[in-house]
Amino acid sequence: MSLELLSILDQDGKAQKGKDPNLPPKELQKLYRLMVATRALDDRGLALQRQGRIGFYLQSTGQEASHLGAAYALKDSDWLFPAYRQPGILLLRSVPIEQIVCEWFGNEGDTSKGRQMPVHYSFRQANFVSISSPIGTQLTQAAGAGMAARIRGDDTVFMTFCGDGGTSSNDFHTGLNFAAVYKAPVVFVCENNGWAISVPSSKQTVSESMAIKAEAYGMPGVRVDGNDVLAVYRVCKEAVDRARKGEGPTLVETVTYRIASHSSSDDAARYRDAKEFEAWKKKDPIARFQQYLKHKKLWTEAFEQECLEGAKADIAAAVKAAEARPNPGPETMFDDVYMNPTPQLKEQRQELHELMQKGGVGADVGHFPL
Amino acid sequence: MSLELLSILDQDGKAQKGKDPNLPPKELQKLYRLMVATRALDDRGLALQRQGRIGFYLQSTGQEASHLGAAYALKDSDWLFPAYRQPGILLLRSVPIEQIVCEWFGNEGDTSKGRQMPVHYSFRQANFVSISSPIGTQLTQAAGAGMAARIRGDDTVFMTFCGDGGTSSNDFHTGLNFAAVYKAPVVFVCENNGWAISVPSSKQTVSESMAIKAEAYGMPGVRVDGNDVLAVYRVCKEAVDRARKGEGPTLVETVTYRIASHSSSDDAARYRDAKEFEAWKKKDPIARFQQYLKHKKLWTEAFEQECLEGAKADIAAAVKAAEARPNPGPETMFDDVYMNPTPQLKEQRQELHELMQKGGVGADVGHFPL
Amino acid sequence: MTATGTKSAAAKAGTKVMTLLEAITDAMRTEMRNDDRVVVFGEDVGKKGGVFGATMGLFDEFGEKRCFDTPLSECGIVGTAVGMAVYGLRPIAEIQFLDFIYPAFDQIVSEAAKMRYRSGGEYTCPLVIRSPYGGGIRGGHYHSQSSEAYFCHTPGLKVVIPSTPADAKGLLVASIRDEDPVMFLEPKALYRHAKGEVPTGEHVVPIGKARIAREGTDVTVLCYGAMVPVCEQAAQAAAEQGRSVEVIDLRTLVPLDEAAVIASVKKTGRCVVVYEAPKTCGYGAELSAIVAEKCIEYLEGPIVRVAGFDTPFPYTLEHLYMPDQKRVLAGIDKTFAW
Amino acid sequence: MTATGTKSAAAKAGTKVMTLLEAITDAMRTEMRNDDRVVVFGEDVGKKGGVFGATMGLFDEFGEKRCFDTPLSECGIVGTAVGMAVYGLRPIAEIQFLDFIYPAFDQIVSEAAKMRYRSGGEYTCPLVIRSPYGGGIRGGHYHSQSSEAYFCHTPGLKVVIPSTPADAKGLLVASIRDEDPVMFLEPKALYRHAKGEVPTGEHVVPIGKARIAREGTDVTVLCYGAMVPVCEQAAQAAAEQGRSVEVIDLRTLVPLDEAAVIASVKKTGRCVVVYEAPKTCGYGAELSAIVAEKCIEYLEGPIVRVAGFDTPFPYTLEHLYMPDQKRVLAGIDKTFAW
Ligand SMILES: Cc1ncc(C[n+]2csc(CCOP(=O)(O)OP(=O)(O)O)c2C)c(N)n1
Ligand SMILES: Cc1ncc(C[n+]2csc(CCOP(=O)(O)OP(=O)(O)O)c2C)c(N)n1
Ligand SMILES: [Mg+2]
Ligand SMILES: [Mg+2]
Repeated sequence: MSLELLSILDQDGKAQKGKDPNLPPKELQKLYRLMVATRALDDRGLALQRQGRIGFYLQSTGQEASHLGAAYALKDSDWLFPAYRQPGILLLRSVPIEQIVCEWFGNEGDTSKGRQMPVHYSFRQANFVSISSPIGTQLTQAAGAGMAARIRGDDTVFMTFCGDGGTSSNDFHTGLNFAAVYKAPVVFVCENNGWAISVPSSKQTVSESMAIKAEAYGMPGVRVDGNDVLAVYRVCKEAVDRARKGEGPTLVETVTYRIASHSSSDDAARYRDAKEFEAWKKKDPIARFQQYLKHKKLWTEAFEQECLEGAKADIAAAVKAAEARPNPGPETMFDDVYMNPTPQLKEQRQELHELMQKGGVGADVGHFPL
Repeated sequence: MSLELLSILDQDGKAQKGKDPNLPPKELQKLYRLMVATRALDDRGLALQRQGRIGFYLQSTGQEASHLGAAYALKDSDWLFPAYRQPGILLLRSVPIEQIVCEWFGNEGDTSKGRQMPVHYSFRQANFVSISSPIGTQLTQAAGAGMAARIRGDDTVFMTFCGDGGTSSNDFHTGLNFAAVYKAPVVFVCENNGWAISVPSSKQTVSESMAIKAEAYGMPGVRVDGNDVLAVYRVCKEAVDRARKGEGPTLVETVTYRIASHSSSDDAARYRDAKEFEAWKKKDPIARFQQYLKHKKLWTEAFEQECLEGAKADIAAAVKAAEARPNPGPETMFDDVYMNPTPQLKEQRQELHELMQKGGVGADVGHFPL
Repeated sequence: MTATGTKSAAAKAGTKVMTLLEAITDAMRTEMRNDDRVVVFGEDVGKKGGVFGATMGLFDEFGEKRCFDTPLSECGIVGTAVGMAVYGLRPIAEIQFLDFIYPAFDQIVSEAAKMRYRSGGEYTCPLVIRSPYGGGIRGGHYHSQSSEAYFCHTPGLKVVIPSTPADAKGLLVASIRDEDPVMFLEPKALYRHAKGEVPTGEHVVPIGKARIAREGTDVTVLCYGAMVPVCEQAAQAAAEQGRSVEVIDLRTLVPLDEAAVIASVKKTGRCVVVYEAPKTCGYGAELSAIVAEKCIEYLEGPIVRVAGFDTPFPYTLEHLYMPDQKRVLAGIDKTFAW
Repeated sequence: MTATGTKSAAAKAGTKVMTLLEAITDAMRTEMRNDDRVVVFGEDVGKKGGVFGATMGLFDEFGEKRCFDTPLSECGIVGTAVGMAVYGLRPIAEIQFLDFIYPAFDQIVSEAAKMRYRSGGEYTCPLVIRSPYGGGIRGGHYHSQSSEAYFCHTPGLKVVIPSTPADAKGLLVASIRDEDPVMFLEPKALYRHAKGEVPTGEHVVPIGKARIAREGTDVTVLCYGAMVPVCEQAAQAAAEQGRSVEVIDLRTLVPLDEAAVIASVKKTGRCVVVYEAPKTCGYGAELSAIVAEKCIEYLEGPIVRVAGFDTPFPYTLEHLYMPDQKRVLAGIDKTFAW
């Protein structure tokens, strides 16, 4: 059994008849602008890492359509249990760029108070749940939140993401099974970008596709061209609607490609064939969507400039402002372990305080990765 | 997508044309004898528990065809990574009944040295790997052993079992995926007996079947009537042959029913509909196979007597012999933690020894379950 | 079967005699009535009422929406509980035996424990994981373990272990109301053996306060859970030998009531630590270390640990594995050996 | 990149200067050449050679059959390793970061650790789980944790942590040859920082023997892994203040070389325990407890613990979280406070 790969736009950005969701021009331009801004953000993040100004970065280059198309199908009141490769959603949900950049620096402007590595965001104001490094855990949590919404009787929909590697995690199995058994309103988006660091998806699993794994849970599985923002949007919109109507979860596989190395710590050239990479570069989701906008007469050079330069300027301003902010104070290390610090934590805070008064504590440490 | 439920024998024990594996008469009688003996063993185990002579028992009543048909497809040199509801395999592999019963008593004749609850057997001589209580762990281990056999280049096949509940475990997902990716020679037998203690399989998962979960791993999945010993054998034989030829793993779902309560600690009447139970009682796998033997003129009253009374006598003798054996000595508690005891363990052994010399240490404890 | 006991005639006004198990049911029922965000789930907790009966009656009273069975996946039980807690419910997740919690270990240690911290306080995880732990019921290798130390070593978790019915109710209510994830470990050996009066209405025992189970002046015995009655018996026996033993029931392991521990040791000058988990790196090691760091100068003897041996849990020899009265007495003796 | 180092000219005959990381690769290569039952696998260990490069060159030399990538499942990495070990191989399973080991916790704690015991010795589980642990590389919350105590509290597991390149090789070879499951935890902060001469051929350091990293007479500092150089520096600084510090590198946490610990403490009369894991219930608590139980009468001061704080691991404030030379010195001071 084989699942069809759904797409709307061909490589030249022409929409297939009857499939175009016919979004209003403003919305189309908004989506494009977000994709461009996401890439600009990623470029800048990597640059800052290369300059040694932040410790780590991880790009989503080539996957802008995949995660933006998906999240665009949600209402703002819907919740996200993201993985670490969907930064565009922050822009879609209007998180101030300065807050994003503060997270990279882990400074006092970081909502996570400098506790996590770069790109592990948490934005309550955007219903964007704190990102975890351990692969897959968010999938079961999204199922649980969906169950909670059903228990409470509200109509929130939950969208959660994982990679092709994530399909092998315990939580993929568990999260999908629980969501299906309890008909939780969850859309599981598996961004199959071909690689889990150096492991190709062909060695991750020998199943026909990732989407077909939905069969194991009695839920619909859909395969969609992940570099086609309209197709991703359409498929996810259907899944979101089904979820909201109480018809249960869906697994969406977006077939895409990790254009960059896994992260700033990785060099994909060590293990990846240049040919494959070149072929995928040609399928750039932004370029394809640009063609579509051109056909629709919604794209001009000026618009492009505005999108790109606007994003760059915003990011530059944000970096400047963020970089100027101090790190969280030492005493903050003991906050948020519990709602109230235990006597032990108070004592340890005091102990550190006294040692620091004496001076010298807190030697320099190495860098990630060694 | 729906998988067919394969069967060979109808409810009256008539074999469908062209499907009968045509086993030699002796082998058919052997299989029957094993099924009868397995049930007798289970009956006796429960009785001993009810009499307070052993602490716990768990029956396989109604599932004799399912596990015996499956394991019968193996060579003796093949390995088993069992769950806890396949006692017939011990008889098939000629484990002395006294050794089995010693395990129930946890006495010095127990190969596991009284370390586990009843029915958690380990029989190296039978290539029957130590049973674990945590559900599912054996599935991944079987995959690993299969990978090892491929690395070593031998042709051992591995059969492993789980229940319908076990399909929800982390290891179900992991074990099947790894086995498929590495084409490990493993047959995964999921005995779907309708219940995981009080949870019906309809609440365990909403997938079409358990067998269809094989799709998620790119391996064949087969559904077979688990109360039809010939059908189970046939399906498993094909799977074993495929595995041995290097064609990889198979998932076999045997559709059967847990006739007894979950274990001696459980009372299924609390949660289970009598009608369902009565319907399944009529599908008794032993009665059905007996009909088949009758059609083949391989069954007589005398044969039945011989099977049943022979088994009972053997079991009675084994119980008598086993019950007379002493418990493992206190010093054995410190063995087998490591190949050689650590200094700490030696010290603790000595400490216990001294306390026992003084007398009184080792108060009486409660019973399972409270 | 009701959870409110049969000896109510003998009980004081506003209290009933309950077993520890009944007190646990009562706590959940009370909080489910109080707060409709409270839900309870796990394997077999619905119609069957749990393999030990802890959720008996809850399915009937609150329906499947608030008391439900799950698929056989501890990872799922805890992982969905995390999602529910993050989204605003107050989930109580039952793990059938603590021995089976490990498939959920990642969700507990990496997620529940760290959610508040890693999100800078934006997201919280107020859930309770209830699970029977410990030996004493001939459950053997995989139905008897005491792994509280793993959780105590995990910042972000609270760890609570009651030893009396009244505490079981009061501490469980406090745990359900707590804003942080709580491991609520139930001494299964005491489920039906511990009986006592329990307030029938509102009853909260604060997390973080130890209880002096027996006052004494010569030696302090630190213990919790099923070891408390064992230590009390040992104290009684020691009294007959002329030694006055103070038994402290810690009640909450994290956060520990260190002040109570230190005050008692300073008073008695001797300390025995009793726990049934394997000795090495058990929670009792932490207790020894605290005493050795903070009030060693008051000690008149070694700090002695009486614990499970450093082996997996045996079946047949369970009675030798678990600390009993005699072993506790021998431990007390050692502190007087100088 | 080769694993055999570049400074071989400066090295003695039969030894080469290697980093700790290179020594680990060398140990695996040596044993894979010696014994074809040895296989190594995990995420990204094949073509990429591991995210830290520990398996660099093994895929090329031994091929995909003996050095291979796995799907993204620690449960699968360890669970299949258990099956392989039971069936007769000598698997080395790499877990990319110790922080990610929890999906495998059940297979480690319930299976690998208990296989020999629960089967009465019929089945054994000789495997090595290698994993980088600890802070010091700005890996933040989930790439820095030290969870050795969980494994030390699990009977059936051995726990080994080297701190020098020579020990890394010798202990890893011993671990691979061991008949029991070994957690081999690698201080990632030292991967490239620790350099030293390592025998190029057969080199085995026995499990269970501590190393006196620096002799001293006034106070004993017990440590392991990445804390060893920190403690050595502190000892050096203390020497300048006139205090003679004995630094014991434990090398193996289970089984512990208790005799070495006790001998040193009896000699010095003071004890500081240093570890980077969260303080509560860390392995250092066990060390304190042993000293407090077995040689408290020799002590002239409290047993002081210098450890990570009881918080999850922070990113920006890592340098304050981890014990450093100054904190160790302050700990030493405390033992002299009487
Ligand atoms: C449980 C766990 N194991 C290992 C890692 C290390 N790791 C981080 S990302 C990654 C690969 C993930 O691949 P995939 O799921 O395909 O997502 P992608 O990076 O391609 O978006 C690995 C192995 C981890 N974070 N968590
Ligand atoms: C990880 C784990 N969780 C819970 C249990 C308790 N338990 C023992 S058997 C069982 C039900 C198993 O059902 P199934 O897999 O269908 O097998 P069956 O008993 O029907 O043969 C449960 C929940 C366990 N042994 N292991
Ligand atoms: Mg990927
Ligand atoms: Mg079942």
